[in-house]
Amino acid sequence: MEKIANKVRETARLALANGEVNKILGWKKGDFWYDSYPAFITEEEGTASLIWDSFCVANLSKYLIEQLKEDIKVGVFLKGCDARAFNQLLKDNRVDRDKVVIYGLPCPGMIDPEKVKKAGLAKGLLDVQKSEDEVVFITKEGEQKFSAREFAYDKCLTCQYPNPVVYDELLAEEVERNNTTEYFYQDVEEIEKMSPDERFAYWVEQFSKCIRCNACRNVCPACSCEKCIFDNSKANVAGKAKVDSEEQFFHIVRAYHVAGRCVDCGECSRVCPVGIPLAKLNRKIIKDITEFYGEHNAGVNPSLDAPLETFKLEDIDPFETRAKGGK
Amino acid sequence: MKVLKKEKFPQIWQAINQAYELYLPIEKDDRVNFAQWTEGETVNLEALKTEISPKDVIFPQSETYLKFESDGKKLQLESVESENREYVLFGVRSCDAVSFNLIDNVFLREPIDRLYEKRRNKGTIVSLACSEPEENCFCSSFQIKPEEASPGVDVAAWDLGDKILWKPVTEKGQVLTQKFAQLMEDASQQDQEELIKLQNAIKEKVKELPLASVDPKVIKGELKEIFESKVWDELSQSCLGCGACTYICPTCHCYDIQDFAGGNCGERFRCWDSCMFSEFTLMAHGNPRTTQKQRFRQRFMHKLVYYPNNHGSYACVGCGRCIEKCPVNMNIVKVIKRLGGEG
Amino acid sequence: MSLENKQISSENTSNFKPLIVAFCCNWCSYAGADLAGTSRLNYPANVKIIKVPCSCRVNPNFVLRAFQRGADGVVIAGCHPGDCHYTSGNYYTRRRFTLMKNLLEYVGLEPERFKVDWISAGEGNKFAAVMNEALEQVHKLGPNRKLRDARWKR
Amino acid sequence: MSCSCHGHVDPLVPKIAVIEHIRKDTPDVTTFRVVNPAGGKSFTSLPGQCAMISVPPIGEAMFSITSSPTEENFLELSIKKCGIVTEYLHGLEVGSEIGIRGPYGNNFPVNDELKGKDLLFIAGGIGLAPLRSVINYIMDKRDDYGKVDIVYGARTPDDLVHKEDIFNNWPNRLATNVFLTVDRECEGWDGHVGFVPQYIKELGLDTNKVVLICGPPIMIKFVLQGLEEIGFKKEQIYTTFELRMKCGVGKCGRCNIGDKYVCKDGPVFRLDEIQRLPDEY
Repeated sequence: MEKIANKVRETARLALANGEVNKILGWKKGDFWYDSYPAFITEEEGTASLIWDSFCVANLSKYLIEQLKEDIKVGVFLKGCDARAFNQLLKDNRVDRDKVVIYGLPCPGMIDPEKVKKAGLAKGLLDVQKSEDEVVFITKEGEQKFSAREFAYDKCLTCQYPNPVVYDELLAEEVERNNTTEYFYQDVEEIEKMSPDERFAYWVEQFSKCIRCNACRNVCPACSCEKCIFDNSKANVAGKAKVDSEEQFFHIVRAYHVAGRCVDCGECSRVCPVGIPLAKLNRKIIKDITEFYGEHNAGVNPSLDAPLETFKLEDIDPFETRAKGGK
Repeated sequence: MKVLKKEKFPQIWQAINQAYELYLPIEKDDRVNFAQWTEGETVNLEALKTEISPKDVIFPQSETYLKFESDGKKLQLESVESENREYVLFGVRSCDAVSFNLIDNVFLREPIDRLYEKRRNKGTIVSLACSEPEENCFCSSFQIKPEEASPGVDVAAWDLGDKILWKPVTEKGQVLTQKFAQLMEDASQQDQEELIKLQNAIKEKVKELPLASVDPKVIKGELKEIFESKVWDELSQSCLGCGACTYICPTCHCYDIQDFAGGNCGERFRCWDSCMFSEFTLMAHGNPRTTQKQRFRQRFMHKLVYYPNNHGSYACVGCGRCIEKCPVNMNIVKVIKRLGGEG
Repeated sequence: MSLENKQISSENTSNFKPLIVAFCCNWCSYAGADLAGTSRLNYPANVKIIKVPCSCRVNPNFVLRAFQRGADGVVIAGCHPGDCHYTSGNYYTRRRFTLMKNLLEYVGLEPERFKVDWISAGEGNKFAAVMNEALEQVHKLGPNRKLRDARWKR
Repeated sequence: MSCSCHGHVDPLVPKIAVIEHIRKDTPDVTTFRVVNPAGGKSFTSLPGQCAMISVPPIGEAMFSITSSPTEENFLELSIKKCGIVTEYLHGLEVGSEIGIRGPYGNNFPVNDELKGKDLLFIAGGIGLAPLRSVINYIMDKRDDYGKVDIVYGARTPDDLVHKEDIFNNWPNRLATNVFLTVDRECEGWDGHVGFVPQYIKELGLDTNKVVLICGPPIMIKFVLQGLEEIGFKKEQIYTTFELRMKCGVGKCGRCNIGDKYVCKDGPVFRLDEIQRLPDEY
């Protein structure tokens, strides 16, 4: 990855130097091995601090909404899921393609620091490096090697689009789509198999952890409304009480609102500070859409209609209970 | 000073639970958080910090304090008394224990928040020293001593391997200790020596922590100067505007008041709110903070400048939760360093 | 088959009067309800009808809010596909609520509590039948507790 | 029932007040007179203080008390329709019960800095509401204060509030001048036309006075500029603020300007106090 990181820095430096863009959105490294965080760079010298490593998980595309309010041209580094997110923002008319230069980064999968901590490997950890399918943990005492899959984010394990679906320049060779080991709808089917009461109990327990921080919503590239209904006191839906029904309301509406627009980036689950598996709601909708209206991968091809934007006369009709007619 | 053997834990949980509500760090789905103990729960006192701070025990995420009913022009208001029993909060780390005092400064100054006061008075707090501080801890930056009993706790405890050392510090702590004294033994000379050894070891570990050098005093200048710093533009760019940091934070205490309507009756509750949210300061005729930069600045100015001006101490205890939980790895340490001129 | 006359054996539901909220499209289903009324067809009084300009006006929030604040069952009734007054509204309804219904069941709601059906202005019979059936099924299930707000009082 | 008279009841719990009288001042401003159900004032207050009005299940909002503390039998609040709470309030009738709690905030220093001084009141639109409590207080203790000048402007003559006071009561008092202005020429209006800041300059007032200002932010901004040009010092000028408030007691954390809470440390600030605070209001 270090080779590509050099290319990231060089690309950014050149783009700023020759005036191709006014600002670069990339990642920088902070105090800790897992601390790769969004960087906004306008000066050529600043590009030296850019990085590309296994913790560049933050999706930079949603920042474009805010950044493009200024009349500038922005260069942005996007991974596979980030690129789908970008396309979705494009489709929702939230960004202007002409004002963005996309540097695509084929993504080998990101490492989940929580999994590293859980495995007891975080203590004294100085650096984590990834090569091919291996991940190397470096401490003062030495190095330890593991299979990268063991520490990948859950969302990366079922990733279908590691390669950017939209870019102006691709900074590395495409990686192989490697997604068959974990079955895509496994989690959803496990829940579907339960009885209604079991499902209810499962979700009530999950939702009851919710602290209403809105991280899932704010990180979501499909949640880009100018004003969210949950922020609108006049809409009279923004109950913040810690009661089951408010939590259910929030999470059902959140998931449903992105139906057909969810790019399956899994960021909602990743950022949830209390570990609610939110993507399982979104995946359920994706599964139903695929089953009823055919496969639709939001953000892959923004020229296609989203499933809820359109209809077909011959759509399945699960509702008709009696033949038409009669008085 | 007493000693409580860990093998007695199940017994003492049961015993405390008879007389009090008992809150402990409880493990569920691999995550440890303070929750009310019931038989069969997995207690995890080894995990250094709970995912969310224990502030919701003293300041619940939402609480109803008023019921109302209207009938034509008539309106009835009834204040709701909390029915909570006395409770014991066991296993609070020094940082979190200090955070309670910081919230006290606000809620217990005139006019006293009676809901809070009542709940606070019902609690007996048992702290547990941090034998193994973690790499994102920086409580020492705020003069907090994780090896000692923090001011305000009722009982201080230290983990000595197969037992904990138990030292009542307040009257409430004495009462608690006396109630369950039959489950404890007196601490021996050797225990005392072990404690000193442990405390010294903790001190050493704290010194070695990667964030040990973080010092909020690097932020200098007049309020307005800091407020107008260019740094805010830069730092706030990555902020998503979610409230994760504020809700997991042990010192954040802003709240909202809302009504729940059900026909002609309903209830009024207060609930946590976050200055990071876009509608936090929204009024019918405008909003003084329309950008995320302003909201982001408010949060850190409050912790690092406004609160210290009003109460004489920083409103951060260095627990490091925001370092762990911010979706984009923005946190108060980065803010302090940057405001201090670093980076 | 009106429920008021029906003997219910199950103990815990014996005093239970279910509340059904029915969102009816102005052009077909509401007229169907009218016809059911003028034809003196028996349909239960505890169906509360909310008239909407088109079935696709029903925001999923409405359905959730109804369940939160007292509904034991919710029905959305619109024109038959192909007959929408606005040409295509109900085709959208069909897609939206196919997904919504599945999602609600996924989080644990009993399928019988939420229905969508197509009822034309001429189908007074069908209106009565759909409502009676909805009520009967909900009655069997008992009061809705799952999405109900615990603070709500009838 | 609520019993807010006891000290142990939470400050957030309102008590009942009855709307005794409603007066429509302008198309969107109404003055409500409220009393205890058993008669009498809900609480005593000082000029410039506020009350939190509750209309469940809509919510609460903070309003300045517009009646003078010397008014013994009731509180008055002039309320402009601009949000969900105020809209609901405007729909209420005489006899309707609402919740009230307070008084909140500090007050204009009527017993200290203002005593014996010449006073200049500058108000725009609904901004007269908080100043009226001071003006009427001073009118009732007329001998304790010097000359009083009141400059009040609104968009149109229809938008002038408390017409009885501005046209009849105040101008007829000793050593009291009322200067009215409206933004645009209007049929039936033969008074001054123009914005408040300009009018102040035209009036050529001497600067040996204490100034009290309330009005829309834009007016305040230009008035302050104008006053400084004429030669007023920041120490002579008081203004009152309004920000989003929930608790009213300095705890919920949203009405702060820098390290000051408007509900607790304000709403009345002297201009030199504001100067060290950030420009975020």
